[in-house]
Amino acid sequence: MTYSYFPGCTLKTKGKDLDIWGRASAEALGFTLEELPDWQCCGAVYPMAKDEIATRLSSVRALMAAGEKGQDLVTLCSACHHVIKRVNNDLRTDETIRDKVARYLKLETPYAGETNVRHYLEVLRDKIGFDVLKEKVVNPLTGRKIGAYYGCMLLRPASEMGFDDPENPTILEDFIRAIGAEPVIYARRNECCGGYCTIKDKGFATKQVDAIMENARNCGAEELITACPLCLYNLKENATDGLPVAYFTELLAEALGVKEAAK
Amino acid sequence: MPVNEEFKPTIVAFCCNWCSYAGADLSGTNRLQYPANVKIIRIPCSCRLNPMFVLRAFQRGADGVILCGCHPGDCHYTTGNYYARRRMTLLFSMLDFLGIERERTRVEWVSAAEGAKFAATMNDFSATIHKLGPNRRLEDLRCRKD
Amino acid sequence: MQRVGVFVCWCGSNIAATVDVEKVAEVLAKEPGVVFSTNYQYMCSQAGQEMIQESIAKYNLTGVVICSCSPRMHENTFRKTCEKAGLNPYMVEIANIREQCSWIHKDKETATEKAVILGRAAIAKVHLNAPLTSGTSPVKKRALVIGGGIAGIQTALDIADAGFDVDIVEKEPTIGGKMTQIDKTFPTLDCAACILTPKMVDAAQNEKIHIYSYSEVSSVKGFVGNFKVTIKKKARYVDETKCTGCGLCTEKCPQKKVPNAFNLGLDNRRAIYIPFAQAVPKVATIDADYCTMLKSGKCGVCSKVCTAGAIDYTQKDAFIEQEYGAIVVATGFNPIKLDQYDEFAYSQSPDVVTSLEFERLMNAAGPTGGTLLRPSDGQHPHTIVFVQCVGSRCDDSKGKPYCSKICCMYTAKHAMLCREKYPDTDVYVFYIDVRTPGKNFDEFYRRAVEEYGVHYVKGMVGKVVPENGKLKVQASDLIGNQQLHIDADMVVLAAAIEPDKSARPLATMLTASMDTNDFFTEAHPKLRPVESPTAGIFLSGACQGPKDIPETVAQASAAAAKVIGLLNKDHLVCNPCTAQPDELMCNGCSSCEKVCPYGAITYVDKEFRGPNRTTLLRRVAQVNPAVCQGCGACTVACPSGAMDLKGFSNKQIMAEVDAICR
Amino acid sequence: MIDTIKRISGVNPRKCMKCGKCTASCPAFERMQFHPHQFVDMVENGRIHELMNSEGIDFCLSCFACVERCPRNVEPAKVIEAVRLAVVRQQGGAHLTPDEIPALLDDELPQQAITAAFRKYRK
Repeated sequence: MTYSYFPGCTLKTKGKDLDIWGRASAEALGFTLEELPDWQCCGAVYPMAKDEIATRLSSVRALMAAGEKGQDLVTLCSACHHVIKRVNNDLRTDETIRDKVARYLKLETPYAGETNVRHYLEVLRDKIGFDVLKEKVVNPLTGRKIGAYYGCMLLRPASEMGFDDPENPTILEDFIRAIGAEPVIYARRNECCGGYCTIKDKGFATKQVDAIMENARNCGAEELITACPLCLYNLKENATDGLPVAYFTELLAEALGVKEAAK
Repeated sequence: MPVNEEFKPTIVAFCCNWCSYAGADLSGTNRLQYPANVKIIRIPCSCRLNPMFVLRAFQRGADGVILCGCHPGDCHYTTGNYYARRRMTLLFSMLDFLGIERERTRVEWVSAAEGAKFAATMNDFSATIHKLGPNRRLEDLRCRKD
Repeated sequence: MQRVGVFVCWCGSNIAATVDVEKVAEVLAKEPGVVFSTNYQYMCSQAGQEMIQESIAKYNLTGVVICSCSPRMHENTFRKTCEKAGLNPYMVEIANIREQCSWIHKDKETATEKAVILGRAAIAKVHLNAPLTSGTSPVKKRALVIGGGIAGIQTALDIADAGFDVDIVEKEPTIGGKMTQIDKTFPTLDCAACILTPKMVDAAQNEKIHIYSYSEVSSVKGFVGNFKVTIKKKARYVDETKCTGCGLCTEKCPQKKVPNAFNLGLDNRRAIYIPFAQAVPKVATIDADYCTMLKSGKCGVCSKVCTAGAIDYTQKDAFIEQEYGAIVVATGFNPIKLDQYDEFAYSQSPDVVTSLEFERLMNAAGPTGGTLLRPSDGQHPHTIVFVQCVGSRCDDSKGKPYCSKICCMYTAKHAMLCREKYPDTDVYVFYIDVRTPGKNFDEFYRRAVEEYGVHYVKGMVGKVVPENGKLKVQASDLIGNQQLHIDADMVVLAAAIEPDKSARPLATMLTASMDTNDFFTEAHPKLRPVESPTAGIFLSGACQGPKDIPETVAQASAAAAKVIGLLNKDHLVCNPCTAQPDELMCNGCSSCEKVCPYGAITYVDKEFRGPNRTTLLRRVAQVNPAVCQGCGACTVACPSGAMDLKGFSNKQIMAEVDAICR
Repeated sequence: MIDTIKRISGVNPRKCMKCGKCTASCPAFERMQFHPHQFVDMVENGRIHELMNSEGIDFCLSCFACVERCPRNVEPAKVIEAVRLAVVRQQGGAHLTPDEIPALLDDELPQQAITAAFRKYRK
């Protein structure tokens, strides 16, 4: 199975490893991520205002490029995922936005959100299956107590993201189980880490991160994983006394035995 | 055919007594507006609708005909709306064969509690008929009085 | 040609404000056959009705058209009016110019034009009306009550009191319903069991009442006065006639790990059980999902210890057929599942409970013997947070759009009882609005605040984080304009209530209508609140909408009164609008019989005169007018057009179509 | 102005039943002068300028907790975004200029953070 792949800005620069591990693991699991040739940055923030059209265009171009190849569009970064999935939803449901976009891009037939957007984790869950993943694991991470940190962008708003139960998600826990480790459930796993404010007010970000870390630690977690590069940075850099944090593809590559080879 | 600006479609709505007629009453009780060109005929059950009535309406110059009944499974007479659905499906393919636009006839399920749905359905149907313009294909000009 | 009189009603300003009633009367006067046309302020009033009656005599009217409110409202009124004036009641037609005209249009000209057309259609129809006479059908003098909660029990007791037989069908092993799980009742704080259990015993001992416990209704046929119902008695693997309710089996059963549904899973029971000490009937039931004997054939302990020999592992579901004149629905409610509200950490912490679970934790017969202890560690909670409107008043896919009505009061009760029994606890109640309409209700709530010092906070809880044995509650205080962070020991969620899941399939069986929330709809929201629009079906308790106990009991007795009124009659007047075949056109093809949901159509061989003085024997359809309900399915199925429906004949409907389209 | 805010946010403030669930869920509560439920209420009552001049409107983290948990589907975050846009679309309303960026960078900071800040604080 081949998917169009939208890596996004962070994974191409500061977060190269995440991208490399993600792709290597994909190959090990029998699917290919084909990077879109001319992708442009999604903008990192979903433009909520209905009259913001230009800021939606880069997502639309990526969606159409994948659509032309007849492939689903896979994202790894949760911000890209959030932006592209919601823009796609806008084009599917909002006629005004659809028409305006078509005029901006001089499209003969307006793009109406036909492409499917999937997060890497959704591919693992819905296409590969966590039971298959479990069978392919060569280095099970037995005995590690891992807390999943979801953050905001994967889950909310559930009506548009359709990713998992927004208040009691299970996809990362199932993932942790599949790679042989023990998931630790803690309530703050879907509370905001304050990442967007890290430039403006580090103190505030730290306060948020510390509350998350404390909750995870008190519930028995020894390390955290996340699916968002900004959360990863924020949890790592702004914690007063944090647990180790990893991107989920790192542990995936480790479990599949492709971590070292990929580097 | 250019759509006449003065075009006021005639729409006949057949409503079953137990659900849809009550639903129409409820939209009145809630003062929910829908166009005045929708005229309701009360029938005991959607299965009372003889497809002949629909043809008769078109012949006499109706521009759209809609049948409303109880939701599947909720028919007051247990199974009536299932019969209605099958009969109307047949009628639709016949009208299609005759070259009558598919959108001119419709079947909707409206319960006694769905006043808002009734009004919305009628607004939508009326808008559809407006777009289609007058029914000329099945109208029997001999029946015209003016 | 009929001599038609047209009567246009103003309905005060309801019609007259948007419809030019005088003009309508004037225009309709010119329709063929109309000999008299007038308008009046309130046609349904005494004076209006008298005017109709006088006009019938004066103008020798043979048909009457009334342009007024919906026929669902006053068709019967006007039929009776005309009947008194000597006109056949089925010579009356109503043009609905209120609900379907004046109330939905604003422009007077358009509305008037539409009213005229609706009037014309009615006139066209009345020209083809024929006098109809109603037949009668007998009434079976027995009532069925579906659901044995406080609503069903009260209805059954009242019906039995009037001397009629009543059967209660209850799906649980005991009657009593939700009220058995409740500790105290508001606003009097008397104990629920103390007032309920005597009623349960009364019902069991009343010789007019038969209780089918652990049973369900599996099919309903027939119609008002003559329902044929099949009741499924689920196998409980215990012979009810032999079991003495001694309870020895429930102590000896080795399968101890069965979540106790009566205590909402807060503790365990055995695989053979009696839900609670005051159960009626006090008979044991084996839970087939957990019984080792039923699953693997190895055990049989209960059978060995039972001195009455009541255990019967081979028992099968039994089906009982019974006839009833009336059916009362009393299926009640359940709190919603809180799976989708995990911001309150309901699935993450045992110390986050629903109000009904809290009720069990406070109850002397509950899992903690009435001492309030946290489910997680059995400790006394010192800070308790109550959250109201969990899933009520929602406009999303997760919750219910309505107010669940009872939560404000029971939360005030819980808060008050906590403070009374354990004065060292801090109690917070987060509310959106406190709704206390009801006798002595607001006084009760004020007492909770003023005398018991419950902290009522206008705001909502946004997040509950279980951590280190505490529940960190993050909430808003809108009046204080602050975000509160409370370290609580317990969080109690006032979950919305919804109709019992069994109500929807039951409604389908009864062909009784429901609203989008699965509450049964009443025949009229104000004037016929305890009857379903389907004749012979009555509504009792929360199946019709959220209700507290006093309201439920009031409605239960009201439903009983309606049932008694029905069962008191020996015969019911049938709907005369039944199907009728034209025997000369019928070719006996059986198409109509196949679509008839009531089996009202049979065939007879009848002699007809053939050509040349011969007689032919032909098979023709016959409709039993007492059974036919007048749906009209057969009229459309008939290939030769022989079948027609009285009151809604082909010609009548065609005439209406023509009138509207011309 | 009210109409612009309502139009570009797509929010109907009249759906709000003033339960305060949004404000109870808001992680940035203490940094904001006005809180999510107040944004909805003040837009309804035409107090837009107070909102535009208030402290901390750029502190909304776009975490969508208020959107997700609102029982009436009001979507307060969209109102806050619309008010913020009304500010940055004014002359000189931008909070961030390209010259300021180098000073904000550290080695590990993901691009995403800068892009996001740029999107949120200037036009």
